[in-house]
Amino acid sequence: MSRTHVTCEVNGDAVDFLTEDGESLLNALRDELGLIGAKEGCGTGDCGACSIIMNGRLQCSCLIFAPEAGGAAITTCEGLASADELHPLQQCFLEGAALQCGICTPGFLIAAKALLDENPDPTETEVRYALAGNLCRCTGYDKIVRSVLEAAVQIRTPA
Amino acid sequence: MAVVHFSTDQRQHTGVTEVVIDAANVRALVRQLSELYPSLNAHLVETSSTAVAIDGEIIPDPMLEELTATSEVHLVRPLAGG
Amino acid sequence: MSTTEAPASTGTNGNGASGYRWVGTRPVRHDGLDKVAGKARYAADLNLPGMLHGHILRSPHPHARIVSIDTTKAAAMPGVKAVITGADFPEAPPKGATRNLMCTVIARDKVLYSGHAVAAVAASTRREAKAAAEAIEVTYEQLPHVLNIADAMADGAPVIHDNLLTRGVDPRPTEPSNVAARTVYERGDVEQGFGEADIVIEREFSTQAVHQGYIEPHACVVDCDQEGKAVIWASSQGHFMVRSSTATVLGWDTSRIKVIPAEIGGGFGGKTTIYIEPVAALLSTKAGRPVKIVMSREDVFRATGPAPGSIIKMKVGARNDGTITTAKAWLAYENGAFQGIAAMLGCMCVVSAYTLDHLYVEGFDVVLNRPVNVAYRAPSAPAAAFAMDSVVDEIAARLGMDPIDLRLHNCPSQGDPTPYGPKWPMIGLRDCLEAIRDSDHYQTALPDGQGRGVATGFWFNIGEASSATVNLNENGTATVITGSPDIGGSRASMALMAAEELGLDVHLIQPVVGDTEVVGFTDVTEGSRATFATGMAVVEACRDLKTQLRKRAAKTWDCDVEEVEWVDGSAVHGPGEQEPLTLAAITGNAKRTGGPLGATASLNARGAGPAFSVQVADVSVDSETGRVTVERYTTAQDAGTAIHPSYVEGQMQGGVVQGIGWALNEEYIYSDDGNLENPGFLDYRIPVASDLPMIETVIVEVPNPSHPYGVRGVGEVGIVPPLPVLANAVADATGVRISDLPLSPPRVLDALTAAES
Amino acid sequence: MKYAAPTTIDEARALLASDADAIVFAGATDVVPQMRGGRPEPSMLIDLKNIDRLMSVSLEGDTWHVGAAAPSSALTANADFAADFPGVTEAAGLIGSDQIQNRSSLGGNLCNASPAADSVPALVVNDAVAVIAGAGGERRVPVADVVTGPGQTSLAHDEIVVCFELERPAARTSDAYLRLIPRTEMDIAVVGAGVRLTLDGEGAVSAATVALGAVAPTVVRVPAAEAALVGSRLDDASLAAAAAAASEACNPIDDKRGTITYRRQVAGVLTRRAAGMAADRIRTTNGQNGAS
Repeated sequence: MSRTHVTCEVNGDAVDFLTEDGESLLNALRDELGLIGAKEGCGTGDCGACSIIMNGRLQCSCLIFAPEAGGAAITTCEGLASADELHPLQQCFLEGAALQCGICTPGFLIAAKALLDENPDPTETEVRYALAGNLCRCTGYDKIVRSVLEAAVQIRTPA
Repeated sequence: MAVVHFSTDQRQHTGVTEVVIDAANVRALVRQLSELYPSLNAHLVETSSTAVAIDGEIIPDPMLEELTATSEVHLVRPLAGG
Repeated sequence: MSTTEAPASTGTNGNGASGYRWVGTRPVRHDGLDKVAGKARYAADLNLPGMLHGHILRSPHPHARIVSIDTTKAAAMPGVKAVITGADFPEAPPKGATRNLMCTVIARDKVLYSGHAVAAVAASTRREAKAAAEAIEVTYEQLPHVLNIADAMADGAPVIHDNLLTRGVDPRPTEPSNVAARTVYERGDVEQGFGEADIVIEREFSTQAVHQGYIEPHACVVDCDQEGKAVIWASSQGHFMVRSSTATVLGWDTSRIKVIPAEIGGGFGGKTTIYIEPVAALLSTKAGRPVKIVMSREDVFRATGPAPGSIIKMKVGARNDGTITTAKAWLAYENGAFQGIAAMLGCMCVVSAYTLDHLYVEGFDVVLNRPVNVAYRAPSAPAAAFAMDSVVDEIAARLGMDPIDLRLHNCPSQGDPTPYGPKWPMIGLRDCLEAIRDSDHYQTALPDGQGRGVATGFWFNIGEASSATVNLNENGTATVITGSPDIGGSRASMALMAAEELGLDVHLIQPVVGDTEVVGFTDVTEGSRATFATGMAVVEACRDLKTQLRKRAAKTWDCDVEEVEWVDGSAVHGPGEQEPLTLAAITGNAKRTGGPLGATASLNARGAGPAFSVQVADVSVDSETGRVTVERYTTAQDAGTAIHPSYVEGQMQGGVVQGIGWALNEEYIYSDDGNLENPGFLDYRIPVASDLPMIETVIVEVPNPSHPYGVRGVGEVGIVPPLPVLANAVADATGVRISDLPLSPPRVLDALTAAES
Repeated sequence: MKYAAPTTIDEARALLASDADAIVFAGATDVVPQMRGGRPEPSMLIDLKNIDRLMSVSLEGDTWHVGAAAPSSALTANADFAADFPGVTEAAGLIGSDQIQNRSSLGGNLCNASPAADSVPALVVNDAVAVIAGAGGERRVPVADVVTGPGQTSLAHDEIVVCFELERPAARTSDAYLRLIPRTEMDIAVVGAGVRLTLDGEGAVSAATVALGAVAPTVVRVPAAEAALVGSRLDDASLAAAAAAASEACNPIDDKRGTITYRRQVAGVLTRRAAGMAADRIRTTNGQNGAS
């Protein structure tokens, strides 16, 4: 298999890695860059556990061939917090008990960030549809949806 | 002393629905039951009924469990859960 | 919600209004930050230097004799370091649980289901391992297969195990069949019961196999060294189980194996057994390098434990006043390829929410050419409740009674006999029924065009063995080490109970899940037992520590230990001659008073409190397409005491939604040739966020007298009622009762069309 | 396996022509699952997303050009396009989650040639034309003629769908697309129905097109349903006749997603409902939508 040298920006850092051409960006992030936040739950784009934001668009990294990332700007779950502060979504997930096993959490946080970046004041229904590509088997979604709505309030009205 | 209640299957081996046994623990109780009903033990092994419910609580490893005069005993299978 | 005369009477709905300082509060969980930051390490997240990747070759046939396996070509492929087949494993005994485990891990002479593991490869890359596994040449002699209960029980059915003689039939059959066991529970005289009844309803129900659907596929990394020691990083519900099961399958001594628990990405019962660890261990031994195996989603569906499908026939009689006089039930449960206890559990649960003088329950465990059954939240109870609570609902409708009143009228209480023999301890079914009856949801009129359903659910809960070590650090903080993997917030629960005992801020307590070499034996996190049983060990260790702390204070003060009390995290001198000593003051001075303070407790927990849940749903049904929409849902569940109410609610809500999935759209679909047609999240349809309303919760607290804080397990029972709740709600909305799950659009529309004509 | 990212159509075509096992892709939302599902791995993955013309959505005169590799979200975010083709927009918006919509394309949806593709019935009712680049230059083919069977298209190996051309709708014209899935998201259509209507000044239907998905090997146009609608004021009887015609036109299979009976029944229901939606859209815009 051919290999490609990929240069891109991940969570604000310039990075580069060598990847087999048919490898997924998910595996490249995890194996080459050590960014384990994105998870493989299905490998077919059906669960959202591998969600990332690439060039401003929410995507499943398992459906992206790693070489596609050349020149791209990528945000993963690891890029949400600053050095001294969690992202409001992360804080609301913690306080709202929006995670149980936690395996889907990075994907939900990224999908929720993508939603709030575009729609800072979503309705419950909008949140539910925006998160429909992320499966959670533990929570029944209730506390996740509430936490996203709460984070939206906090982001709109900073303390 | 304890009252042992037998299930439908077990009654085929005991002929009675219940029996009072004077035993300090489950091991002694099982020993006495084996003497009273020679085919019961094989049936319990056969049906994996290796647990005992004492006063409503199912105990998976019961042999040294102490019994009181009022203990109600059922011979049951151990449970599993999710 | 409600309180009784139990020892630790607690507050309402988890608001901490209980007299406890920490129990019942909602702190941020200790492992939360790692999980929202993407730093938490699950088994697939670990990479070791020199690590190889394992790939398992699986059978394409549902039932076949393995004639030969040729690994020559595979072994010569690039990057390949080890190839193994069933022949590399110890021989399995002819029958029993050990054989079932060994043959689940890897097939021996026969493959018993499509997806059954046949051989495995370790290679430098995932791609190389996969390519080599696919190059292994297996010659199969295909055998006829059976995929459903009716076919498996039919005369002349292909027999899966030629030494399987039905248990529980007298005299025992001499010819093998696919019926592994028959179970009977009987009380009184059912014919007399039907004679006393004014109405008798008889119905047949079916449910389909469903998967636990945890989002994290099974994964492990195993590193075996030249001295025969193995270190396993595993995602499981119990690492001591991984150790003992791996040892059993490999014929190894357990002391050769150390298991380090990775974070676990969901289990729901599905990770109470192993599939891949012994395979990785053998590959690692052969290759002399660490080996990682991560299952694909397809393989998870094809080869790991679903919960069984069932056929249940119910006949129930009732008097006009609502008294249920008798129930007769015939249950058959799929067992997958190996015999299990699914039907037995179904028999024990099926009428548990009702007081009955006369009952006859008969169950059959049936083996099939499908993957092995594994526990899924209150195993077997949902299908049983679906049957009984559907019939009860029909009785209520026929009698014109409120369905909750009817259930209250027949509700068992402490001291009544259970259907399976023993007497009920203190239970909260009545309280749950009343909680739903009094809920805002039930008190709100049903919107036009919708239907409302209620139902009950029961699950035993279990105790089992747990260990905990609590170490006090020199700065006055505490480390709580337990052997229970944290699936959904149990670290926080352990820390809260320790905080309550020691009088220490919960954030000064670090809860840790210890590996098999740092903490005492602990059974699998199953049967809703972690907070109950492991929590009990934590409390016991803390109480030991409090005694030690009082002794240290007595030594410091040169007084009798009896004069020292432990109050709010400090040693207090009874006579009042000394200033109180805080925990930190004592631990800071510990070297002078006898050395560091730590305590360990190991126990076999007794007194697990049975769990009940009562739920109500409003649904709308599109009568032209058969789509069912859940409009509103409320669940009440007896938690005993809610240690961390947020995670109690989370368990309740998660269980409900899994039950909704089971009721509406989830099902294993096999083709006639025995292959699973929907081994992915696209066509195995677990609920998505937009399918659901908020799941309203009412935590009922009827404390369990056997636990120091009154805890009952909360993990499982929530999944039980949704099946009958939704069937009852659909019946209410449409006037058509559907007795086959799932209530998928084609099935609902079919039923509506049939009812019209 | 080799990855290639051409920036021109000619370059992409040359790569494709050079390798019989090469494939083109945009979002790979079908390609990746198919590769995991055991379909032979291609020798070359030709990424079309770096070719401007395949990524753009633009209105030139009265013709919309929708790049074949543009993500669905580029359509759903385009208010002007959505106003002209609410049905096509909702079909594109139904393909998978937000994550999928940021990758899935109309070109991929068409060329994957699934009988259940959501966007195809919606394109067909709008007489969309696929612009296909091949050895002899570009050819224009009605979308309805591209797919010849499940997984089969009329494209030669070295041909690439470049874009779709949709003429802006006439006055008092609108469309709608509905599908039936068991969940609310993430599923493949069990039945899909696209309808486009034109109403005259009196509110009677002057033109209608109806196309169904997932009920036959390829998308089905339903002339009998169209005939039942034309001339009517969408009264119950004509809607029922259109529904019956739609059911009749189905040639479905029993599979894991639905039964023959179910698909027939629901095809009629969705046709009736989509017709109602399209008509409502015309009425609520008071005839102001459309090109002229």
